[in-house]
Amino acid sequence: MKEEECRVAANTIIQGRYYLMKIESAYISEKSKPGNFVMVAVSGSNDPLLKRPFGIFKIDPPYFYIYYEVVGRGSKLLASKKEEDRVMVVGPLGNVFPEYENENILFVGGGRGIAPLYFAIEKYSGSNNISLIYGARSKEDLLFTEELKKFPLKETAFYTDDGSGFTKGLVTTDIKEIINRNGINVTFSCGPDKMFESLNEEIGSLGIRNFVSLEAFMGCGFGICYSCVVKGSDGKYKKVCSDGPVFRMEEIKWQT
Amino acid sequence: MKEEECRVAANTIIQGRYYLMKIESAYISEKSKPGNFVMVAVSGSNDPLLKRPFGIFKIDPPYFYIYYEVVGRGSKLLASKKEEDRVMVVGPLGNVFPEYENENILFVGGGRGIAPLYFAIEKYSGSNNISLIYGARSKEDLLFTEELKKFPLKETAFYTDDGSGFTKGLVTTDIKEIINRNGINVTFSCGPDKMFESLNEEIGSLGIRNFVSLEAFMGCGFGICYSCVVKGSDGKYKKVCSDGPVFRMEEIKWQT
Amino acid sequence: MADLTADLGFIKLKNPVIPASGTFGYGGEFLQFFDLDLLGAFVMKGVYTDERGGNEPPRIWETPSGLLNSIGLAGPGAEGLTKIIKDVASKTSTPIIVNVCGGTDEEYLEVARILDVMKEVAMLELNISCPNVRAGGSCPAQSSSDTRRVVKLVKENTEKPLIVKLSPNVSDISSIARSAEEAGADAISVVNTFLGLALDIEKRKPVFKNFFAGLSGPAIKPLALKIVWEVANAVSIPVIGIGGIMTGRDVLEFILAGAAAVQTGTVNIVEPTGSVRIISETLELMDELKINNLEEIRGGLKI
Amino acid sequence: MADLTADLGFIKLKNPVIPASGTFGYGGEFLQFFDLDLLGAFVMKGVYTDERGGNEPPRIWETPSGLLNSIGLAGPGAEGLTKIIKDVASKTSTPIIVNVCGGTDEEYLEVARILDVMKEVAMLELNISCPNVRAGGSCPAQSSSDTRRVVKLVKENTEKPLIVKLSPNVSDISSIARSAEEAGADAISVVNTFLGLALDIEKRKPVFKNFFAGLSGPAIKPLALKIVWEVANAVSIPVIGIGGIMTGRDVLEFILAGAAAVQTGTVNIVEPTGSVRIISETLELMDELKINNLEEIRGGLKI
Ligand SMILES: Cc1cc2nc3c(=O)[nH]c(=O)nc-3n(C[C@H](O)[C@H](O)[C@H](O)COP(=O)(O)OP(=O)(O)OC[C@H]3O[C@@H](n4cnc5c(N)ncnc54)[C@H](O)[C@@H]3O)c2cc1C
Ligand SMILES: Cc1cc2nc3c(=O)[nH]c(=O)nc-3n(C[C@H](O)[C@H](O)[C@H](O)COP(=O)(O)OP(=O)(O)OC[C@H]3O[C@@H](n4cnc5c(N)ncnc54)[C@H](O)[C@@H]3O)c2cc1C
Ligand SMILES: Cc1cc2nc3c(=O)[nH]c(=O)nc-3n(C[C@H](O)[C@H](O)[C@H](O)COP(=O)(O)O)c2cc1C
Ligand SMILES: Cc1cc2nc3c(=O)[nH]c(=O)nc-3n(C[C@H](O)[C@H](O)[C@H](O)COP(=O)(O)O)c2cc1C
Ligand code: FES
Ligand code: FES
Repeated sequence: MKEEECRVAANTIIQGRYYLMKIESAYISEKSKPGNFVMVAVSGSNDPLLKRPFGIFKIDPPYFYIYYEVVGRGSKLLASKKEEDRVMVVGPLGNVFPEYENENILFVGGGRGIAPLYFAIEKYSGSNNISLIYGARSKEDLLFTEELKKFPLKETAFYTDDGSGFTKGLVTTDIKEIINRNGINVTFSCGPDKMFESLNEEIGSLGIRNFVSLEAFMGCGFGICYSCVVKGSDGKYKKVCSDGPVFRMEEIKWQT
Repeated sequence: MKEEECRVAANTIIQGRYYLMKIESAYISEKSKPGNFVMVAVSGSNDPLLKRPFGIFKIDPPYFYIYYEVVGRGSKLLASKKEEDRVMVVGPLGNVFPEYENENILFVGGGRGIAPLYFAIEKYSGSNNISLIYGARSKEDLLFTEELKKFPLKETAFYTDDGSGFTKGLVTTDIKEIINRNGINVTFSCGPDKMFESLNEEIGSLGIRNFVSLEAFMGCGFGICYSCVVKGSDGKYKKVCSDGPVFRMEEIKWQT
Repeated sequence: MADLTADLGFIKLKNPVIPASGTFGYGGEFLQFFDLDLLGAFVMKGVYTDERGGNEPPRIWETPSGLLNSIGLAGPGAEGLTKIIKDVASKTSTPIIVNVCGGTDEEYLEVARILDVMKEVAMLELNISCPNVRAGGSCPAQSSSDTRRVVKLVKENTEKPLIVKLSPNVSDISSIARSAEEAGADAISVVNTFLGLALDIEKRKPVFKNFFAGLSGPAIKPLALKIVWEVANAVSIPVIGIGGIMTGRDVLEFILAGAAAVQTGTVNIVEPTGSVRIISETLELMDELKINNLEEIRGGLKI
Repeated sequence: MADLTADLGFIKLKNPVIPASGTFGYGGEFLQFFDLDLLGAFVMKGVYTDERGGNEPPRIWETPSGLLNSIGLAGPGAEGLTKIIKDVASKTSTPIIVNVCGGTDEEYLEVARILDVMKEVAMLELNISCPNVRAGGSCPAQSSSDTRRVVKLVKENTEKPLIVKLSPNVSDISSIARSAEEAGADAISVVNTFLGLALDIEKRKPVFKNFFAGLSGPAIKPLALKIVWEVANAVSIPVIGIGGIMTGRDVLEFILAGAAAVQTGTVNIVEPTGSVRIISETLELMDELKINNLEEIRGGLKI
């Protein structure tokens, strides 16, 4: 991993609060694997002080992409960057999704949680049988469905909470059927905490390998400040940034 | 005066460290007179916290221009603004150069001190006989000489400290001759403190009306924080932002 | 729409936002930006008996998200101020608070008396916490006994409600606040500025002639919020929270910490219409969070 | 080119920049960013006798130009640390400082003894100023007598140079620093974090389970610089300046205030290569200002 000043090659609004930023870095784009993330400086000043974590959405060396939602001050500042602006980036950070071959993998994405999954789907769909469940609040929050459909996917299911544009439902609505139908033995998921809680209830005890990519509020992003912890099922804290962000579902102590 | 979010209509590098920013504000562009200045927010964050003062260089309603030199963090941030960016501006602030008619006025500008003078020259050259002395460190710092020559000026003298491009010398080098030759009875000057000190020595006791436009580090820009003071010749502090920035030379207690 | 009224007991303000002393001039300077009637109240720049020039420049220095100042209480003196007060009072019905300063007990008393008789003055704020006048930044608010003595003296000789403004540069703010309460203070305002230092490497000198200066602005907010919480828990008179308030959210945080109202300082310097923006943001946020009035959350921290 | 050597008396460092405890992990984590030999020294994350999990999250909160933390000294315990120290010591010759913590006098002593015997440890830093462990943020560094007792105990039972890290959350830092000196401290490091508070309006709760948290980062620099100046004037042992250092200019300001060396904290979190940048900036600025070595300006304020 490295700390670099990178050129913003593009920063485009996709829809509503959602943006795609193309950043130039030979190093990061070549070293990154699905699951990795970067810490991005949103201002060149002391306020806001902390860099913000974003999953790697896609690589195309010497470029990599982040797909982000504007939710607060930092992401808003990021959205205001223009082509040719420079941003400080640290990365690639964190661990990665395990690399499988010839498995029946189900991806489960909630909202902007699709970001690290997109990269994994692109990379793993050739060598595995892949299915996808992807849900969000409304069709305004469910982006890249057309692009995703272009990958060789066995089954895809899109949901919106309010039924706009796609099937009304949650990512868990038909998950057991989809798992059975496709002989799924591995899942990779990323989304809001509530989604993980439901996922854990639904599929936590099916005896398949479930991997989750977590979010946490981060200080450093590389394991030294001990601020991004989640409680593990063994009662010990784990650092999301360096022990994760990818964990086996059973490693985490879920609320429910 | 008003506090407004304004659109940056253009922000172009003129040369080296010097920039010209075109800002849209019907209010400020219409209300401003030569001598006035604005306070500009250089970042949208708490750091740097203070707005920075810049003289009004030119108006063209609904636009006004500031001409600025990158000298520190704030002006550097300002230089990074792009067209369509928004900046918070307070203005117009401060007092103005007195409006004369049919006088023989000499303008004396040092470096970026030309900014408020340019506006005054443009406005007053029609109704007065105007001469100009303008000097800077080197030809890289002496901008707008061609534009200035287009005004109806009786005499112009350009100097550089190092002799590059123009006559080697200071704005005070030939000032007495120029004053005599043109029957000058009023001077308007703006430049670094050292220039004012020399000016005061050279022309402070000629019995003509000398007006200086001062700079000071400012907090508010409109008279409430009492931070921008200079010592007056009466021993009392004067606020550069609201008692000035334009003062009669004899109102100020010069070092020498 | 939420009710913004802020209840100080001895007075009800239409909203909790009070521009702070030294950051709002004498009020009138802001008329060009907005109607002073929009404010809960406002505090005038600190005043001594005599006219003062203030400290030698530089008087302010920018720090990360903060401002160091060493203005030194320049001003027209108490008599000179009475005219200014009358003038601004004729332009607004918002309560005017005068910030009373003194180099000695007698001076505090003299200034307070001169202003106490003015019907245009709603309250006095006793500034026993200015770090920019005496050497090393010392002030009465650094000791319980000095605090008690000065507050008692002024309270016994004046009629107006008396707010006592305390310094954060002490180890046990609670006991000092209690001393002020016992001596008769009607309210406490905290914090005044934190003592800080700026150095000039080029000149190898302190930036300020007075050496130390007072730090204000958003940088101090987490420190001020802690102190306001402590003071609100130490006394039963109302507390006015001050320190780095820049947004409506900040206002509600101070109320939640136990403040009955707040003062906005540095924001007025960097953004002349800042206090008015903060008032609307407070209202919007209350509506969003379904808070009907300030009393509902004041000091209502679930611990 | 300027000489960057920093002289602490008992040791000479190749430069004055020492990453601070809790912001530099155990050092090894930074090997992926730069060679640890570039640093003057570095301090490991604070350690107790036993393995600790640390506080319940959230553990940090961003404030204007600052960071509140309530990590709670998560760590492997002193015995566990010895292995980590050996490992990183095999990868660098830069002096390693261990930050010694304790809930009781005995624990301080035990931790110190375990680490004192390690040849890989150059110095001990006695952390008597952590605000995130005991209720209300209290710690031995808040009283002269506690400071004297703990320092004396550890000093009498260890061999290594002992740096004592003090808290800014006191009213008379000078007397506490003198107590540490009298009790045998070889150097003083100041400041640890300032006590602050963050509130969550939505939940009407404190952000941190421990209520208060410690403020660090550029926001505190003017406050820290003042304290470092005071301590440097109060004691004759070397002072290590800490608080919000982000640039080479900041380093020289702390040296000018009287520090013999500095520690960089939050900057390591927000910018992994920050300490190395700061070292080059310090050198460049010294060359620019024609400062040949640090002793030339240390404490050399013209007042
Ligand atoms: C490994 C990882 C990968 C991520 N990938 C992506 C991605 O690909 N795309 C994307 O859009 N987002 C991603 N995120 C989330 C993203 O980092 C956040 O949305 C972003 O940091 C928000 O910053 P902000 O300044 O805009 O919001 P902020 O204003 O900082 O806050 C947004 C929210 O966080 C809360 N918050 C603030 N501080 C804390 C704290 N100390 N503890 C807990 N909560 C706090 C606030 O209350 C608010 O609800 C990822 C996060 C992680 C950890
Ligand atoms: C009325 C007025 C009109 C002006 N008009 C123009 C103009 O038209 N064009 C133009 O280019 N500039 C103009 N200036 C100057 C301009 O405001 C400054 O150059 C600018 O504010 C510098 O900001 P900065 O952040 O880039 O530099 P900073 O980094 O803030 O500092 C630049 C310099 O100021 C010094 N400084 C910083 N803080 C203080 C302080 N508290 N006290 C004293 N010195 C300090 C620094 O040491 C440094 O040398 C004007 C100033 C005034 C007062
Ligand atoms: C430039 C300036 C001048 C001040 N003058 C006074 C004063 O005269 N009397 C006083 O009690 N406080 C004075 N203060 C302190 C403020 O009233 C307020 O307590 C402090 O700035 C903290 O609030 P803030 O962080 O919102 O600025 C002054 C502050 C500043 C920045
Ligand atoms: C996340 C974090 C953890 C810290 N942990 C420790 C610690 O274990 N021991 C200690 O003495 N100081 C600890 N500190 C305090 C720092 O060492 C330093 O004194 C403080 O952050 C001020 O410096 P700064 O402003 O440069 O960050 C910690 C600070 C932070 C931000
Ligand atoms: S963010 Fe610092 S340890 Fe994870
Ligand atoms: S800048 Fe505030 S009074 Fe002049």
